[in-house]
Amino acid sequence: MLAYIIRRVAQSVLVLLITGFVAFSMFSYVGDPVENMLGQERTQADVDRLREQLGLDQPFVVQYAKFLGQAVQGNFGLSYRQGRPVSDILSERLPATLELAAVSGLMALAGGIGLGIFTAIRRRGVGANVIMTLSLVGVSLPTFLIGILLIYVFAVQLGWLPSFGRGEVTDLGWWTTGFLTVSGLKALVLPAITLGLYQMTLIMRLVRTEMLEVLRMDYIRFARARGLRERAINFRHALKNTLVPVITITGLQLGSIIAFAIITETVFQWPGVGLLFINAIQFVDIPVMAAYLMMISVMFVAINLVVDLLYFAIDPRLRVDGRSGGH
Amino acid sequence: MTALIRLERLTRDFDVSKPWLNRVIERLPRETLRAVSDVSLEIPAGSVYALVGESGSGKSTIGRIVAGLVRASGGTVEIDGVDTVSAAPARVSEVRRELQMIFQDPFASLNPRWKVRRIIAEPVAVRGESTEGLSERLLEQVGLSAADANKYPHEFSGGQRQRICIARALASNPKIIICDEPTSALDVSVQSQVLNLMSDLREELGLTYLFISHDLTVVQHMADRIGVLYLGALVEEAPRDRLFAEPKHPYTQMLFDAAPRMDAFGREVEPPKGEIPDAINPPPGCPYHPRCPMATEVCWTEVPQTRHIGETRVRCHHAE
Amino acid sequence: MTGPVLSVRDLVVEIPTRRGVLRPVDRVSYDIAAGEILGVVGESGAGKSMTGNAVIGLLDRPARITAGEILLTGEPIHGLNGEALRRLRGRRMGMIFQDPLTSLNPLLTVGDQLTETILEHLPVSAAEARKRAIAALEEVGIPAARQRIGSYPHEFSGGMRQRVVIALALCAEPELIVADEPTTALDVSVQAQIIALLKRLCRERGVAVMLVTHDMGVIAEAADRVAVMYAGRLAELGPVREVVGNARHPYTAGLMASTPSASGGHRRLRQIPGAMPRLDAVPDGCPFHPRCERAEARCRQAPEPMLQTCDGRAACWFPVVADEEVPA
Amino acid sequence: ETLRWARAGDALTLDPHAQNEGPTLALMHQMMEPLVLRNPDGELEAALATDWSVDPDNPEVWTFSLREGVTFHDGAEFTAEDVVFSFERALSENSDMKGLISSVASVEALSDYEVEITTNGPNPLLPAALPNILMIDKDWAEANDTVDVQDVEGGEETFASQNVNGTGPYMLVSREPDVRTEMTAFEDYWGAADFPIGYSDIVYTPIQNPSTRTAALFSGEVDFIQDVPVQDLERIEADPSLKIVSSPQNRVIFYGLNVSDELVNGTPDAGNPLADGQVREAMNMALNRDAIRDVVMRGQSIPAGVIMPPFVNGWNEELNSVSTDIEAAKALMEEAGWGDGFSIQLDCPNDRYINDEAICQATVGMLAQIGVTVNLNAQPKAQHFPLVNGLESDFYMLGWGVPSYDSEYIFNFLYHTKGDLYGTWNGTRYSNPELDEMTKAIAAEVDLEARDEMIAEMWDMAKADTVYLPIHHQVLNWAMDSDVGAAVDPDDQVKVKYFTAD
Amino acid sequence: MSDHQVELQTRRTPGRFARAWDSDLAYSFRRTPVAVVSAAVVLILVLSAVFAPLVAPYDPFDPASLNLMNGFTPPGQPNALTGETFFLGTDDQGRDVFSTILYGMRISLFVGFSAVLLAMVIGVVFGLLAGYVGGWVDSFIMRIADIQLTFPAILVAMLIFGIAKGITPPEYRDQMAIWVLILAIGLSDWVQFARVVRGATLVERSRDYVLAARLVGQRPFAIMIRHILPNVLNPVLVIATISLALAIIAEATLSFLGVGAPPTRPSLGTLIRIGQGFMFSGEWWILLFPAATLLALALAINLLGDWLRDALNPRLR
Ligand SMILES: Nc1ncnc2c1ncn2[C@@H]1O[C@H](COP(=O)(O)OP(=O)(O)OP(=O)(O)O)[C@@H](O)[C@H]1O
Ligand SMILES: Nc1ncnc2c1ncn2[C@@H]1O[C@H](COP(=O)(O)OP(=O)(O)OP(=O)(O)O)[C@@H](O)[C@H]1O
Ligand SMILES: [Mg+2]
Ligand SMILES: [Mg+2]
Repeated sequence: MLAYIIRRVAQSVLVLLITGFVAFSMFSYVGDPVENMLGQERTQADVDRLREQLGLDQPFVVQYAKFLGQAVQGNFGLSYRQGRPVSDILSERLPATLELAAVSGLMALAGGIGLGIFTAIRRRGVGANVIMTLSLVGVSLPTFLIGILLIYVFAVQLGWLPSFGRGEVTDLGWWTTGFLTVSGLKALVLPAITLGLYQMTLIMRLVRTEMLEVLRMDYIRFARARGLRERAINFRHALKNTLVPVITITGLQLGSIIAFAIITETVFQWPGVGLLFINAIQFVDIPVMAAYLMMISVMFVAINLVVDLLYFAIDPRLRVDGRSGGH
Repeated sequence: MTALIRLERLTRDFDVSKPWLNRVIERLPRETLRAVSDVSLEIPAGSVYALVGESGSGKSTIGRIVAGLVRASGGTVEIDGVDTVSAAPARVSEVRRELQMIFQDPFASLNPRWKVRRIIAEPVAVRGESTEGLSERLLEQVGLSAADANKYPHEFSGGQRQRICIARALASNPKIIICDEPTSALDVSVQSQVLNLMSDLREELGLTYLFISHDLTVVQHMADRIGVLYLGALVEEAPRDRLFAEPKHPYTQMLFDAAPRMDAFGREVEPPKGEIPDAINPPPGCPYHPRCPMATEVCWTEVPQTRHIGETRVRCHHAE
Repeated sequence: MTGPVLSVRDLVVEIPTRRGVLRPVDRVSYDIAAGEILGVVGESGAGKSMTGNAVIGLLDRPARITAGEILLTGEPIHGLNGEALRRLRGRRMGMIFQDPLTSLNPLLTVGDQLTETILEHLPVSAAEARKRAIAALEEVGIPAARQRIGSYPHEFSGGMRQRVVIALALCAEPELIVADEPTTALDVSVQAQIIALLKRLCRERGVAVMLVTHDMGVIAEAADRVAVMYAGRLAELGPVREVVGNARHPYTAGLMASTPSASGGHRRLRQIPGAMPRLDAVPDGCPFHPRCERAEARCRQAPEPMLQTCDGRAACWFPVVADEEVPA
Repeated sequence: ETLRWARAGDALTLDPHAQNEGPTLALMHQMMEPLVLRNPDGELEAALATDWSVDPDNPEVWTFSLREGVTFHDGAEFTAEDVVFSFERALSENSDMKGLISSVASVEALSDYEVEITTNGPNPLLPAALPNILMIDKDWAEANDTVDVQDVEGGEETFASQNVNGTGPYMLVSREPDVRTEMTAFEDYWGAADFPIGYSDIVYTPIQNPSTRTAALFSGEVDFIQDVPVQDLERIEADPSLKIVSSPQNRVIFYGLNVSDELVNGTPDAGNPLADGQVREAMNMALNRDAIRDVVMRGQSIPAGVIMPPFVNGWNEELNSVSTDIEAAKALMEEAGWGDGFSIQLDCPNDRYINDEAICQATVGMLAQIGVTVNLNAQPKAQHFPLVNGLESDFYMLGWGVPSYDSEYIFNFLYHTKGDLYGTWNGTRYSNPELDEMTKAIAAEVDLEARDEMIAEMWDMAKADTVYLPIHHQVLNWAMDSDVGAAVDPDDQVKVKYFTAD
Repeated sequence: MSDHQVELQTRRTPGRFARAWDSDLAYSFRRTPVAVVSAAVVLILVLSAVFAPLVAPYDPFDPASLNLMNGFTPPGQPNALTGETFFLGTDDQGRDVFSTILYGMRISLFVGFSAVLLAMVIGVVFGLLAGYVGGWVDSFIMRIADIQLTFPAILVAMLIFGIAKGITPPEYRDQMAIWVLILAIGLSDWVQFARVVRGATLVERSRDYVLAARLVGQRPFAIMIRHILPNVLNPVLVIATISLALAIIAEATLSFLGVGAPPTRPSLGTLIRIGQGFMFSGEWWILLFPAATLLALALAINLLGDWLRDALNPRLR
């Protein structure tokens, strides 16, 4: 198992390096930061001076090497837009995104697994079919439109929930949370639904398919033949086996929730890293973009690692041979 | 009679070690699984040579090595006098053409997306030769109708599929057919049809069979000569009647005793002890010694060598 | 003498499909007494498993029992609802499946699976259940049962796994066991062990066993009586010596003759021409008539006689007479 | 009472000299002040300076008298040394404001409340250049090690980019960049009695997505928004609890044309059609500015015939007149030998001006009618502006505001031959030596009458050459709760001290 | 061998169409009203998109034919200035909404189909290679897949869009957007194809028919293409269907972020992005009709995919 983790980590580092490289190579094409950083009255001399200061005149590889060297030390440089250390900005913005992602992730997981089981067990029932169809409506509209429609209905027409922002947040020193105030919780509702709906549908369908497969297995028949209760069969025998494949995909999905937050955060002006990233792109704030992409990869890799370890916890077969990975 | 196929000290090891990193960290040695161990045998042209043994004894592996689907780790395989290890590749592929295979599972050995015509003609089509009318002719030869060439495999029953497999094997006019448990997935009534067909074809076309099976009665019915495998090693080999009349090796005896018999109503015998050991860590000495009622100290330490007792070759310290 | 543990009377199982209603089990009747092993043989698709599943109440949709009765120690169980049937399953009747590799849940230890079954059916404490689980493992011949109880299925070999499966089927002490090809996936040496084990348990506990297989040899060695099925119907039913040695039904006779045997040598095997009809194309009259050498006009027109109405052995208009030589 | 205020973007920094950018300055104007302020009517107003005059003998020397009794938020007194310090800071290398006051040669304190500014050559318009030069406390800056203007490459962030110590009517309470900035009224503000100061607190939130921004106003979560999407004006107007205030903006939107011999994106065999004045004139006539106003802008624009906002010195209605005439345009094209038309790429930003992309799109259709096939390349401003400045565009959209309210600013940046100091935003390759010379001349001309005449002459020349196709003057709209009393500022610079709360 | 003849009740082989009509899939299709309705919807939408130039009353992609003054005409009512009437109204550029939807759907479908095709080709090729060749090739491909997964679709698209903008000559940028969308969506989507194909290939590879093919000397490439590929296509088909719906939605999402089809040649997504700006202003038709079309299209494809998934899964029958 140790070997497994080591291998996984080594691969992850490789993934990160490549990610970093790709991320970085993209920046040369997003636009020119200098144009945004200088006012209308700037002269060519100002432009040249700034380019030199930012190191933008250096070859791309040199820039990447410099970036990596600094990044390893946790230093992502200063944001061109805000003139503050990127690491500060990110750590300031991360709680918002993580809280949103956590809530919608939990919602997607709980709802997805619950409904997935329900629709699998009641495969031919009316309720299950209605849920299946409705869930498709959720993924048949782009996220941003769902967000805007939710705002229109619940904020503008009904006035029940806020249309933007995080509401009142409590500062815990290194973390700001919206969980402790009513307005914070209210502000979470619409973005979390917008963000989680898609993932929920995905997880639900996945769980359903896997569960149906598992319910056909011989050991389920054998459990039935032993007269176990349906509940024990569904939840003790089938669900656990269902979870093994579900975990991988779900892990990947939770990773992409953070990335998908870009859209939700833009629609709801949610002050998280996704919004930060969009702003950074508009402003060609290279350090922020690079750091954001690296952060996403790190999280992704970390989630994958956790998923792999979960496998070991769930599936005893892996503990012995350790050969099969989480493909 | 010259041997069409000759195996000399054939050995095949599979590397079943854990990945390098695991071995380093967990201080594990490299592990190999000896699927075939020091097997020598000869199959004369026109005869049926059967390999029997329990699951995992290496029957299929030998078959595949002969067919060229798996490489040998040691020893030689001679087909029609050509050493397939050392001869020029062109020569090897030429003799391999003389050789075809029939597999165990008639449901898995036909591509479900291909029409029967194409399946049967494939061995010929690969060489770019004309396949005009070939499938239809072969279908009739194996007792199906020419019109079946237009169907897909799923439209046939298990027995019919096995006939299609046989037709495919015959397409390239082979001399040798390796049959890897050709009837073990079939019902007895269908099995008899397929076995009869195979016997008929053998007579008509003068084929040589390497017949792999775990079913002693089938082997007894089909084979001229029988080799018994245990953990990759050929523990006993004899002409059919000799073997059945006088099994020398205790393992062979055990197999005969354990096999259910139609005339043994309510037989109450002590069932054999134990199961086949783990092939990765086989017992030292004679591999059968942990289960052998005759085992003595020498069996624990010394690997028995092949001995000739009359027409029988046997690997046992105590056989006589 | 009490009545049979299991009585099946004119059981019909039907599957509605888009090409019409199929009858994989058609008017099948038999009894099994306590301590008796009834062997059920027949070609693949003859309806053996379907009968077993119907008995234990595990028919998969859309198959369903449409006629006949199933009596367990005299009580009808064919009409029971799901929950009532579930209480019987495991407790009063157990089932063993073909493949020991897939019959066990890979994520639960064998101990978990045993105790959960015991706790479900017997009013015992968890500790007691564990004790019984160990006893059950010991009984089926698993060495060091106390240690192995915490093992996962993949840590056992194939034969050992089938023993665990048997322990699971027997742990709540049922009166009837339906064993569906319990040895097909196993090697001969292990098969011999498992058959011996089944016979021993059947004898010691007085369990009625329905042993489904298509291996004539296994039947001959293990069964007390044999039922031969063809195209969903019983072709022949009788004591094992009689049926195997002196088949009355031409189909049984053909089966026996086409099995290669020690005495046969290299001669051509006798073969039954053709194959069993598909369920959607069962011929009129006796379903076996297209393959039967003895078939006459009557066989083509009238359905074969019911077992009970003829001599009680073979459902055939022209059964092979005892002293008549089986044509070689 | 609290004013909850939202607009599309946030200030980039709190350092008053680091970024010459609209939202940044708008926020800073609540907390800091210049010597001379432009009030909501667009007129210069005394702020920290009460009086200013140019030396009658030497037009290069200006004297500013400072307001007495003004204190910074931390209680320190505002004196001449702060002015000198602030100017020096604004002129320093890293400052983004130095372009505005590049004519300033030196600043000296004559006394505690009097400073003298010397310019490089006469600059009659100096006061007009000052409204965005905000004053900062010297001692505070020195104490907090923030004397230098924040420099993005400078390693660490500066104190001044996160803290404010100004003399303005509001003090900073808290700030989370891009999220929320809170301010509260400064009790010791010098003008507490002179200005309405209707709000005791300000909460400023950027909301990027236009729909969300409007939704926030509708749902009552904010009281006042800038950057109102024009299509939502009607509905806001219809809402009895909301209102709109509008005014022409100090920004004109126009297209620039590459008039050189070669086009960047492929020159037709017959040469660059845009080099032909008749073609340019034809394109100018093909633009239906009324349609753009009525449909794309929902009436929220003033068709422009000259690339000069209406308040600017040099403006007159006649210059601004323009008409659409497709037939005449076609005839001109024919005459110029381009009757069969040509094709050209139009580069356009899609996140900079009001409905910028839609305007360009409409233009594509209009030019199609005189046979000009336009490929529209609409992209974010970060990619658009480098094209303009890198001379990589043949036909581009640009918007121009004139902070100095004088035509010189336009000629300097847009008409002068492109060079390092002059013509920096001239992407047209247009070069008119006469115009160049006059541009330099009016910068130094102190006789205002003569100067105005020269400007009129220059405009005639410029307009005759049609290197720019004016589109319209943007109209500025602020939407707010009906009890907010606000006057729109043509520079879009909110100054909450002028707001009343009913 | 006359005794074999009994089992050879050779029925006359029915024609291709009759066989298809008679197949289990077709039967299940006919018996599932949802599938029939969805297929009808998809068919109608796809056909009207393909034949948009014939169906649509106007050509919204021809700038010369547009009259800006027609802008914001409500559905079915005459325009206040020009007096023209449009069935579903006009948008802010005076384009007929109905025609624009048809043309936009063309683009959306084109992007969707091409992106899925691209993803499918890459995924199937990589999946086959990884599954069939195994060893380090497998590890390598699956690691690439991991890296790919690290970049969620949106980021990939933005990245590619950025790069493509940088490297394509300006005169091609107009068309480029479409190709970039295809590339971006296709690239972010191939992994799931690869994984599924790899899994299925591993299963197929161990089947005896592959062994038989190797035995007769088929080249590995031929085995992969001729033998394995046809047998792994079922799950690919299911994924492709669902991916198609996802790709169409992804295109819309990207266009919201400004990384999409140009406004002069709008896709459904671009139309929705434009339309959402008019949500509060009363011009509901600019948003509603494209959104409803997108919903109908994506939902119908999704439902079809759903049905296909269940119908092609032999274990669920
Ligand atoms: N590619 C392989 N890699 C590792 N081990 C292998 C491989 N192929 C076969 N083996 C091992 O070699 C041994 C012999 O296998 P083989 O398939 O020849 O047995 P067999 O006698 O044909 O058994 P069966 O009756 O089950 O078909 C088994 O232990 C098997 O696990
Ligand atoms: N869902 C179904 N739809 C149609 N036919 C079915 C269905 N399930 C089973 N059958 C058919 O019912 C018949 C009886 O099947 P059953 O499994 O009982 O046969 P069996 O005698 O156990 O065969 P085997 O020896 O292969 O296990 C077979 O012909 C089978 O094809
Ligand atoms: Mg084998
Ligand atoms: Mg069965």
